[in-house]
Amino acid sequence: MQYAISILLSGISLGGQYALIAIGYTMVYGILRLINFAHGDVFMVAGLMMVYLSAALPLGLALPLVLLLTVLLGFLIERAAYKPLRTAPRMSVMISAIGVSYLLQNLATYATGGLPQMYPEIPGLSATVTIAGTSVKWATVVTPFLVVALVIALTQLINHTKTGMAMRAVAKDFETAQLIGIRLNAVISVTFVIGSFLAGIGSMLYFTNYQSVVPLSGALPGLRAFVAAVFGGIGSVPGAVVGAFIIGLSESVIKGSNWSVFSDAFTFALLIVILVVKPTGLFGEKVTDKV
Amino acid sequence: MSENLLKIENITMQFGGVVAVDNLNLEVNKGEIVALIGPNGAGKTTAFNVVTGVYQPTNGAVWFQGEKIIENHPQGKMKAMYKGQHAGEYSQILAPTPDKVTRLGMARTFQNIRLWKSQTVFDNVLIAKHCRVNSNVFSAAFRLNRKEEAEQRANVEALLETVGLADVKDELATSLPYGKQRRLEIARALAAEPQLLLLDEPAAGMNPQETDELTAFIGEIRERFQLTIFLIEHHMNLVMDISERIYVLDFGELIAQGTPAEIQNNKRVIDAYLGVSEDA
Amino acid sequence: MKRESKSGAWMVLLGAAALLVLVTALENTLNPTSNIMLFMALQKGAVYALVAVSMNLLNGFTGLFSLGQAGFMLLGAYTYAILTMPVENREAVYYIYNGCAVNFSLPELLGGGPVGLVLGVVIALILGGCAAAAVAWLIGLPVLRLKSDYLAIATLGFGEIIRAIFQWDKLGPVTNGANALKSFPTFSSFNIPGGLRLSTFMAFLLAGICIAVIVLLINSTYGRAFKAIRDDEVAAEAMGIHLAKHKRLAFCISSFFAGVGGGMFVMFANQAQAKTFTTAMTYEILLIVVIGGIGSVSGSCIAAFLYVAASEWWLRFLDTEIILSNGFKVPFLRTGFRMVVFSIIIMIVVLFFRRGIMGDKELPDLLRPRRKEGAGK
Amino acid sequence: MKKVLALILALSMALSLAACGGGSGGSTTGGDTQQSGDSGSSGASGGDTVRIGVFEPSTGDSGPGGKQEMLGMQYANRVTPTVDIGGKTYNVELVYADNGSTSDKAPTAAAELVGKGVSLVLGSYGSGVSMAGGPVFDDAGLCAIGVTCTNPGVTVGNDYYFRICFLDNFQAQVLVNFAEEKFSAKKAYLLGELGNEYDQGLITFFEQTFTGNGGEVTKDSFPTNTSDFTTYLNKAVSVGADVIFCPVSIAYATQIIKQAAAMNLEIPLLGSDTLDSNKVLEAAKGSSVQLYVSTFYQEGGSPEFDDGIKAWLNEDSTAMTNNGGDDTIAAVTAMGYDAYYVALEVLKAAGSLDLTAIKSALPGVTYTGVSGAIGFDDTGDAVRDTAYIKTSDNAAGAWALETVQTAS
Repeated sequence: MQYAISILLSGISLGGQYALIAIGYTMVYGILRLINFAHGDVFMVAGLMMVYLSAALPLGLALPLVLLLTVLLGFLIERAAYKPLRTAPRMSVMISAIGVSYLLQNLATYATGGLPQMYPEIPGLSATVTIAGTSVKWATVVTPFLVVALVIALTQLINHTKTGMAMRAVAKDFETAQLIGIRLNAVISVTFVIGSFLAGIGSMLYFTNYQSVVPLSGALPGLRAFVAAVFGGIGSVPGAVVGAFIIGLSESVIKGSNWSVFSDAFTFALLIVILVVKPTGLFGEKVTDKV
Repeated sequence: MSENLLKIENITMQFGGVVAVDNLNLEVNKGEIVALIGPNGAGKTTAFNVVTGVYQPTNGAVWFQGEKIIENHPQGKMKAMYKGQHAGEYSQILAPTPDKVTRLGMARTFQNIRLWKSQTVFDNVLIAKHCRVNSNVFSAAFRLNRKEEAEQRANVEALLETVGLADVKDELATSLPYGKQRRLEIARALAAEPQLLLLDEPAAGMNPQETDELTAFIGEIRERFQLTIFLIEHHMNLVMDISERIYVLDFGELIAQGTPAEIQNNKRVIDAYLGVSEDA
Repeated sequence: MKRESKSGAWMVLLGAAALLVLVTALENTLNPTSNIMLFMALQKGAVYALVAVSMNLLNGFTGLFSLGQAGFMLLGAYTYAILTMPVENREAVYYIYNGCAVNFSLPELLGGGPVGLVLGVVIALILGGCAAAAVAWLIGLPVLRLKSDYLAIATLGFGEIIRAIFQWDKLGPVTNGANALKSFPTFSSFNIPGGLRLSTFMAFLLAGICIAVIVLLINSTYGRAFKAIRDDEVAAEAMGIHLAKHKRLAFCISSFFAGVGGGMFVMFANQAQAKTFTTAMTYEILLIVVIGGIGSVSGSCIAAFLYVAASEWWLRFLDTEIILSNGFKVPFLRTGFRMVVFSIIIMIVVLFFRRGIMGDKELPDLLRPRRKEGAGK
Repeated sequence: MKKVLALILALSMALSLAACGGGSGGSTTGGDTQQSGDSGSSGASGGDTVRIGVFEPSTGDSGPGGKQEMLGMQYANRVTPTVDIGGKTYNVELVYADNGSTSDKAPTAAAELVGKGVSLVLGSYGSGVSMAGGPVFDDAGLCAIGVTCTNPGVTVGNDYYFRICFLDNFQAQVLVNFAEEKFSAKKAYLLGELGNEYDQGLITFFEQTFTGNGGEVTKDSFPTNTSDFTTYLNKAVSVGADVIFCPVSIAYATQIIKQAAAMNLEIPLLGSDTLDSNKVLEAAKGSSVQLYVSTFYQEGGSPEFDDGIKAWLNEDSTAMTNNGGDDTIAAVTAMGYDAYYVALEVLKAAGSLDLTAIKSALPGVTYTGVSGAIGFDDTGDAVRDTAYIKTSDNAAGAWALETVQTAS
C-alpha cells in the first residue's frame, strides 16, 4: 500500500513537471508547427543558471533572475534560430532546433566541465514531508497544484486577452492572421516567453526533487514531455497537461514493475499506438488535406 | 459491353452534416466530351474527387468500363446522420486508392496545377509512366529493364512532341509559363495512358487567347488518343464549344443536363448562375 | 541514361578504380601509425557517407522525415557481429551468459581463410541489412501512414524501443545484454600481415558499392517515383503511384543500407554496443545530410567526410590548452570547446547556408553551365 | 550514372582534403611522418622526450572520474618528470586524448594517441571506452595499461591491454562478503544503468555470488539520463531489501544518494569504485544515508603521497576544479599516480622506446605503489587481492575506512 502511494506520488509529481515542459512544446507547435527540440535544453540551462546564480546571489534575487534569464533565452533562441527560417521548409526549422539543442548541451558541457552540479536547496520546497508513510519533498506535493493553477491562468490568458486571441488566430491560420494585422513576430515571441517561463518553473520543481544538473538533464524530460504533448493532442494546452500526467504515472508504474528496462520504450510504444489509432492525439483537432 | 465508359450512380457525399454532393447520377459515353458545370461551391470538384478515389463517397457507386469500381454506404456515426437518398441500397464497400483508379484507366489534372516542382518537363511526364512499369525495384535499379526504360523515354519524347513541349523538355516544370504548365499537366495525365481524361478547370486563370488554344488542344488530343473527356469548367465559351453534353450542379444537386444548346436556354441554370454572371 | 551510358559508365568505372587505387596507395605508402588519424577519418567518413546517403534517400528523395536511422544501424550491427564472431571467442565475449546462443560463425562456415573471411563478412553485412529492412517493413505498416513530424517522432521512438530490447538482459545469450560484442572481423582484418594494407580500401569499396546501388536506384523509374512523392504526394497518387507501397519500399531500402552501414560502423568501431546507437547518432547523420544538401548524394558524401574529419580530428586542438611561447594562454581552449565551436559551425550552416554544400545538385551539375539532367538521360 | 561519377569526384575531393589535413596533422608528430615503416618501431620520435598517452574521458558521464584519474598522472609527472631509459634521460610528456566517455568516439581518440607517436598508453576510466579503443592499440602494437577499468572484457582477447586494478568479479565478491558479514543480508536490490556494461557486469557478478550463497535479489535497470530514482528506492523498500547495490556512474550516484536522503532511506547503499568520489561524498553529507563503497585506495595509505597531492591541489586551482572543488583524494587519483610509475618502470625495463621491446618487457614488471603491490598475470590483469571498503562519514563529509577485504 505504502509502495503504491509512493509510486502514485512520484508519478503525479513527474507528470506535473512534464506538464510544465509539455505546455511549451504544445504552444510552439500549435503556432509554428515546429517541434522545438531545444525546449528540454532550455529547461536544463535554467537549472544550471540557478546553480551558478544562487552561488553568487541571495536566493530571493536568484530565483526571479533565473526566470527572467530563461525567458530571455527562449526569446533569443526564437529570434536567432527560428525567425530567419520562417519561410523555409519545416524540416530546416526542425534541424535548426536540433542544432540549438546540440549547441546548448555542448555549451553546458563546456561550462560545467561535464561535472554534475548540485542544485541549491530552495527553502520550503526542499523540506520533506511524510504522506502515508512515504517521505517526500514539498516540491513533489506542491507540483500538481501549482501546475493546475498555472494552467488555469494560462487558459484565461489564451481565452480572454487580446494576446491570447491573437495567439489562437495565428495557430488557426498563419497567413490570414497576418493579413488582419496581427503582429506575428510579437505573438510568436510571447509564445516562446510563456513556454520558457513555464520551463523555468518546471526546472525549479524538477531539480529540487532530483538535485543534480548535468548537460543532458534536459534531454529525457524534454523527450517525455514532448511525447506527452503529442499524446494529449499537440496544440492543445489541457491535452498536454492530461498527457503529461498520464505519461508521468505510467512511467512511474512501469518503473515500479518488473519491466523497468522498458520504461522508456513503453512511453514511446504508447505514443506510437496513439499516433496510429488517433493521429492527432487525445484532444487534437482533425485536419483534412484539401485537394 | 455497355456504351458508357463512366457511370456515377446515386452518389452522395456528406461531410459531417453538410451534403456536398446529393444523389448525383451521370454517364459519360465512350468518345464523348462531357462537362460538369455549376457555380462555385456546387460540389463539382468533390464529385471529381469521388470518382478518382480521393474521397470515399458516403453512399452510391461508380462504374467504369462496365465494372463497379467504387461503392459505399453510410456506416457508423454516419448511419444516423445520413441525409441523402437510396440509403440501404448499397451494401458492398469498394474503396480503391487514387493510384488504383488511375491504373484502371482514368487520369486527371488539378484545379490548382500540381506539377512536380523540382523535376524537368521531361521527367514530369516520364514519372507518370511509372504506373505502367512492369519491372520490379531490383531489375529497375540494376538496369535489367533497359528495353522498357528506352521504350518509355521514346514514348515520352513522342508525347512531348505531340503536345508541343518538346523544345522545353529540359526546363524545370515550374519555370514554364502558366499556359504551358496546364498543357504539361494534361500531357502528364496522358502519359498514364488513360481512356478517360478528367480535367478539373483546365482553363482556370487563362486569358481568352490561351483559352482558345486550349480548346483546340483538347480537341486535338481527343482525336489523336481516342479519349473520352470529362471536365469541370467555368469558361462557358470553352464548355459550349467542345462539350457534347453538359451536366449542371447546384448546391450538390443535379439541376439540368443536355446538349449545350439546351443548357443555354435552361431557366434553372440561368437562375443558378445569377450573381456569378461573369462566367455565364 | 542511354545516350551517355557507354562513355558515362566507363568514366564512372575509371573514377571508382582510380579512387580505390589512390586509397590503397595512400594506405600503403603513408606510415600507418603516424597517419592513423587520416585513415580513421577516412574509414569513419566512408561509413557515415553510406548511412547519410541512405538517410538522404528517405528524407531527401522521398520526403519522408524519419529519425530511426540509428535503430536500423543497430540491427545491422548486431546481426553482423553475431554472425561473424569466431566461435572460439564467444565464450569470452559472452562471459556473463556462459556463451552465446548462436554457435556458428559465417566466415568459419565458409571455410575460413581469406575467402571465407571476405564472403562471410559480405554475407553477414547483407543479412544485417536484411534484418534492418525486415524490421523496417514491420514498423512501416503502422507508422508510414503518419505525416512529417509525427513520422519523425514515431521512428525516433522505434529507434529507442529497439535499443531497449537489445539491452534487455533476458536476451543476453544472443545480444550479450549491456555488454559489447567484440572480436569479430573488422576493417583491419583485411590488412594482409606483412603485405598490402587493405582496411581503408575495404571501407571505401563496401561503402562505394552500396552508394552506387542507391544512386542507380534513385535514377531508376522507382527513384523518380520517390521524387514525385516528395514533390507532391497528391499528384503522385493521382498519377498512379501507389503511395503506401512506394513509401514502404523507400523505407525498407533506406533501412537496408542503414543496416549495412551499421555493420560497417562496428567494423570501424571494433565493437558493437547498443548504447552507441542513440538518437544523438541519428541527429549527427541528419546534420550531415543537411550540411551536404537535402537531396544530393554527392553532398552527403562530401559532408560526411568533412563532418567526421572536423569533429574527430581537425578541431581536436581546441580541446587542449595552448600556451604560446611568450607565456600567453590562449583563452577559451579547454575540454569541451571543440564541441562548442563545432555546434556553432553547424548552426551557421543551418541558418545561413540553408541549402547546404550542394543544395539538391550533384557534382556534375556544378561542372556544367546549365541544368541538362533530362537530356543526359 | 552521372551521379556515380559525382560521388567518385566527391569522395576524391574529400580524400584530398583529408590528405592535406593529414600532412599538417602528421607534422606535429615530428620525425618520421611520410616514411613507410614497420609499425613496431614508429614510437621513437623527437630527441629527448618520451610521450605517454593519456586515454581518458574529460567529457561525458565519466568525465569527472577521468579527470580525477588524470590528476594522479599529472601529479606524478610533476614529481618525476624524467625517466632514464637505456642510460639516457628522457623528459616525460603526457599526451591527452579525450574519449568523450562514449565508445563511438573512443577509437578515434585512441587513434589520435597512436598518431602522435606515444610509447605507452594509460587509461581509461570506464571499461566500455577501453574496450572500444583496445583494438586500435592492438593493431598499432602499442601497449595500454588500464588504470581503473575493472570489466573483465578489457584485457581478454587483447594482447596489448594490461591493467593495474582488480576485476569486477573480485569487486562484486568482496561486496557480497561485506554485505553478508556486516548486514547479514539475505535480500539485495540491484540497480544499474540500462546498457552500461560496467554497471550490468558488476550487477551480474553480484547476483551470481549472492544467490550462490543463498541470497535473493531484485534487479532493475534505469534508462540513460534518468533523474527520478525515488520509485526504484521505494521498490527496494517494498521488497524488503537488506542492502541496495548501485554500481553506477558518479552523476547517477549523487542523485540516488540525494533522493535516498530525502526519503530517509534506512537501507544501506553499497557502491563500487566509481562511487568513491568527493561529489558522492558531498551528496551524502549531512544526511542519514549509509553508504559503503569498495575501492582501490584509502586516504592515509601513503601519507607522503596524500600530503604532496593535497598541497598541489590547493595551489593549482584548475587541478582543484578537476578534482571536484575540494582536496579529497579519490582512489582513481592514487591509481593514476601508480599507473604513471608503472609506465616508467616498463620503459626502464624495456631499455628503449621500441614498441616491441616495451611489449615484451611489460608483463614482467612489478612495482609497489601507494595502492599496493602491482604485477601482471597471463591475461594482463593485475595480481591483486585487496580491496578497501570505505564508508561515508556524513557528519564530517569524509571517507572513513570500514574494512579491508581480501579474496576468500
